[in-house]
Amino acid sequence: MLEVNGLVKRFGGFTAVNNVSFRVDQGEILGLIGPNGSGKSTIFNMLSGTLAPTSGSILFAGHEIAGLAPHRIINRGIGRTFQIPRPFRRLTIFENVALAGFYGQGRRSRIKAEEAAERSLAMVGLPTDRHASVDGLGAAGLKKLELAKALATAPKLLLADESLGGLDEAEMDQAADMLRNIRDELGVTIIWVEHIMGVLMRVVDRVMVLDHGEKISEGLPSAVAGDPRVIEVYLGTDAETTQAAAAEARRRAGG
Amino acid sequence: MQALLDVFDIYLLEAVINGILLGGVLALLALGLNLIFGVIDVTWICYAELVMIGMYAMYFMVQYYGVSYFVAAPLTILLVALLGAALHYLVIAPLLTAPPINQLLATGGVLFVLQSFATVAFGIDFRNLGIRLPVLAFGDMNFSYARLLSFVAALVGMVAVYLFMTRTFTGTAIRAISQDRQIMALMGVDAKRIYLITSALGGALAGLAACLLVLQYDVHPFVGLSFGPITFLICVLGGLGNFIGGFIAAFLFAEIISLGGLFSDLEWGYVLAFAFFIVMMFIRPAGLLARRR
Amino acid sequence: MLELRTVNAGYGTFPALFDLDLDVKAGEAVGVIGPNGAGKTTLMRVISGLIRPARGSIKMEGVDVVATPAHKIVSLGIAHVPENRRLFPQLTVDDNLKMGAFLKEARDHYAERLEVVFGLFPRLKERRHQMAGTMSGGEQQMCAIGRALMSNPKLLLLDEPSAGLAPVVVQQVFELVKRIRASGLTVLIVEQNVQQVLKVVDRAYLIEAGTIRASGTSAEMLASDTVKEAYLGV
Amino acid sequence: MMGRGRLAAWGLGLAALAALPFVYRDPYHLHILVLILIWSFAYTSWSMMGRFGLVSLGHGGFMGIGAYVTALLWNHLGLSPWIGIPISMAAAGALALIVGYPCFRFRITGHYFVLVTLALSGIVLQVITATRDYTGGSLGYTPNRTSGNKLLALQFDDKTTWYLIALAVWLFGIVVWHWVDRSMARYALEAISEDEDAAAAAGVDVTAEKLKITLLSALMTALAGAIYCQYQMFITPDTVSGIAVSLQMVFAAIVGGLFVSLGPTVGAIITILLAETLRIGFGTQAVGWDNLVYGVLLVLFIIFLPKGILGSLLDRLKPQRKVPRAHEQEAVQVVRPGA
Repeated sequence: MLEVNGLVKRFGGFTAVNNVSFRVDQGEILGLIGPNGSGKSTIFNMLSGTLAPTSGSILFAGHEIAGLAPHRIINRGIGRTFQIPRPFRRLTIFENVALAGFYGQGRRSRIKAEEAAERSLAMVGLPTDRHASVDGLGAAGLKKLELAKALATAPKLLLADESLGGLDEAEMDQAADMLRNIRDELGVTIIWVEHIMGVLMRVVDRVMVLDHGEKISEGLPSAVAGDPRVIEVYLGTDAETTQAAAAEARRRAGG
Repeated sequence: MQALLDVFDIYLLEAVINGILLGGVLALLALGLNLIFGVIDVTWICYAELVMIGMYAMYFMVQYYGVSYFVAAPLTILLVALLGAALHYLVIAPLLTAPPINQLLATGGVLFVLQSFATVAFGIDFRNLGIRLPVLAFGDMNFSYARLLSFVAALVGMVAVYLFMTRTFTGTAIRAISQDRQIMALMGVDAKRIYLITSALGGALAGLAACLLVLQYDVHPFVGLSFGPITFLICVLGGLGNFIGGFIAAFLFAEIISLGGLFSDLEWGYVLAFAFFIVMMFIRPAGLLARRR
Repeated sequence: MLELRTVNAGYGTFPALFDLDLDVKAGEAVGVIGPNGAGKTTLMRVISGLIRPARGSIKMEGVDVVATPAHKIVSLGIAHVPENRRLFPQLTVDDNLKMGAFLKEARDHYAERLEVVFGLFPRLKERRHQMAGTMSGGEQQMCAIGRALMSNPKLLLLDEPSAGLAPVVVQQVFELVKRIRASGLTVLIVEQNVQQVLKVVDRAYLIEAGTIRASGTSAEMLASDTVKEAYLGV
Repeated sequence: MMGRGRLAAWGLGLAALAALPFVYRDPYHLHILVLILIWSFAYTSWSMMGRFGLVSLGHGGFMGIGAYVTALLWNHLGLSPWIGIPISMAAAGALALIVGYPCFRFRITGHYFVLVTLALSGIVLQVITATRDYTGGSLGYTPNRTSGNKLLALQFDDKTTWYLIALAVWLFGIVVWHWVDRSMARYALEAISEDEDAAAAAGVDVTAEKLKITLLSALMTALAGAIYCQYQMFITPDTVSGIAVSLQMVFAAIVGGLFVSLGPTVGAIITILLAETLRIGFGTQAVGWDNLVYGVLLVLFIIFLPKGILGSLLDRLKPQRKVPRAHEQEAVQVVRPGA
């Protein structure tokens, strides 16, 4: 459903994303990983329209969307969450989600927006009370609100940016389950950027690894975890230990 | 016909040169605003009103108490510098954690205060120093000494700021803070102190501008309105906080005003400058010197 | 020398560190490793006062760091080389170093300190009039470390010195760290590059999701399964 | 949203206000009331965008255009204000769009936006002064008195008529305020004022939403200018345009309270009564004193009472609603880990 070809983004002389191509199939959860500054966020920002690509094409459901304004992309069915939750604190929880339901779906209907808000809030397990203030939410609640906002836009593809950061272990598992539920129950395709590898590897169907703006590996979680280039990026550059770690990782993945 | 053309060219050239001379003072004002914005991240809407107060100080010292111009000038610069520091200490510092818009509006309140203070204290009469500097005739062109002097003094003022900014630890910190505010504490820099120094420096530049403008223009409580807006446009076009951008934009605007004024009133020059500004926003929205993304 | 007890910190309502204990003794080099987003950078920022802990205590040679204003922490002898170097890109190398010596005490010894830094990094002397932002990544890292050394610190905090650098340069950076160690400075270094960092430090902490998961000598950490699991999730 | 009791209170209050001139006829007091109503409408118009963090100092310009274009069309072309007012509003709206579009499209916000709009009202003032052959420059301008149909010329000698017109216009402003307040557009604009990227990520067309509210606000402000001109029958650049008028709008809105519908009205009552009191108290020496007090109060308000008198009062009355507004939120420096 999403096909990205030769995506490039330069900031001045710095190339943040260099010729990255990939595809995501309907109903899939793709994990997107890589060290800090490897270009994950830049790719997300281009997919969601926050940044216009320097070159390359992004085909979504057969249509070119590269360089479209964010609100147009949302209306076509790509929703996103932010790494650090960005709630609108001057609106109530319900209003936050209703807003996304109203403007995010293309067809503008207040009634439908409020229905979407109720559904989305229920889906992530937040109260549907119309007067509850955002200020009462903790880290986990804010993450849920991010997700509810994205869901209210009725996305076909969800870009989830580090949904686990700032959560404790139980909350992390809960969040991971939620992502899987969204895929299983709503049929939403998901691209998931994450740092917490353990949880990510358990949930995703496929992983893509970025380093210095380039794709260095892609495939099943077990295969990627054993890829020497990935281990090098994550653990360091010492040749002997890298080999050892790779062997170790392969052994574990196999077993 | 030929004679007519010649005269026209001469006037044009005169306007161009007058534009450059005007540009010097505008650049000085833009530098002061940019300095404050770059360091403290706040815009003093009342900047031109500080200049107005400085002009009154000059007027009263020179005209009323008979102080020599060259003694009065440094005193005025000092006075407006103190005013700038006081403005920061009393109005901006309590609002440092408030949204920037509140800081901006508070300086709008100060604009009201300064204007009405001047009205109450000095009345709404137009006043001038009564110094009439000779006019320099060059070929068929006439340039007032006042403008030449202002231009030179403005340049000297800017060079002095440049030296301060490049040669001293404090000056270096002022340049550094506008590039990365968050890590200043790691350098052991107390940002609050730098803010106060910068405010005084911005005030001093307004004071210098006052000493120069009072040679050319009458002072009245609303004189700030005639060059305040244009200074803001210059800063926005050059990119707020961008010294070089502000410098270039100042001369650009000065030329437009001067040449626009050649064909009509000075006010139309301002209108032309604003129209130019709107057009530039479409072409270079992030400011004159910004790199296009 | 440095002592952290039950430190909790975060950004707004977003917690990043939970009940963290950590010690650095004089003369030691200590590493903090852990995956992205584990809270390593937050830890560094808390020590140097860029963010204030919500709870817990931080002592530098017995002095309460939490009660010290952020800009005075440098004068306790803590110099922080921030993540991504954070040079002033449009200042020259000289001016960047000058900023490092802004403190009154450092200013008085400006010329001497400059000699020391240029002695450690001769390359900086060649580049002293160049804009810091135009140098290569490795040179920028040198400049950032040099800037921190200008204040004549007792403890150097290094935040991900190898991040974003090409592999060859990473080697050079760790050479620099070794050289700094040799000069007798105490170092606390945060790194993702586990293999490299464990070669230059005496001890290390593994931090994950804002808490310490493991700690031990470099050799112990190298052999640890917990470390590999934290990084690769398998 | 609005309870039955509140609706009844509004109805009762309005009936009392409408009946007032038939019971109480002191011309001076009616004059003050008319001024308060017209300026309240202007301040309400400003606060329509001001409450969403779109701090415009260009509204003096819009008001000046409303007043001067209407008067010029009447005097020079004999065009009735009934046609002239829509034209003047359209002119102000067009200017708002021309300046607003690049600002919003290219994300000129905060300081930049304030400065650009500030320059706008400065320039409108300059133009009025520069075209002194037509506008009378800084000396002021008077629409020609009609000898014919007063309704057509929108000129009435009778204070009661003006009072009722001003009341209707003011009520119109309040209704529009509530209409926006209850619309989805408010959600969008609140979201935009907090975080444009996040608003866009929720599907909001940021540029379009901002332009809409700016246009509405400019049109209403121009109407206020035109009504003011028809009532006073004398305008000067300083009283209806320029930076001072723009700041006066901001000040009144802030004093009264930006975030409640009657805030700007309360602001108008306070500022106009203050000005009148000072004017009477100081006699001819009042020139400047009222503004001096204004300015000092504005600064004090921003520092100590950013929610305004009415806003703070309402907050105290109903402490359960503790959603912080942008102007009082602590600026938490969000340093993104790992960005």
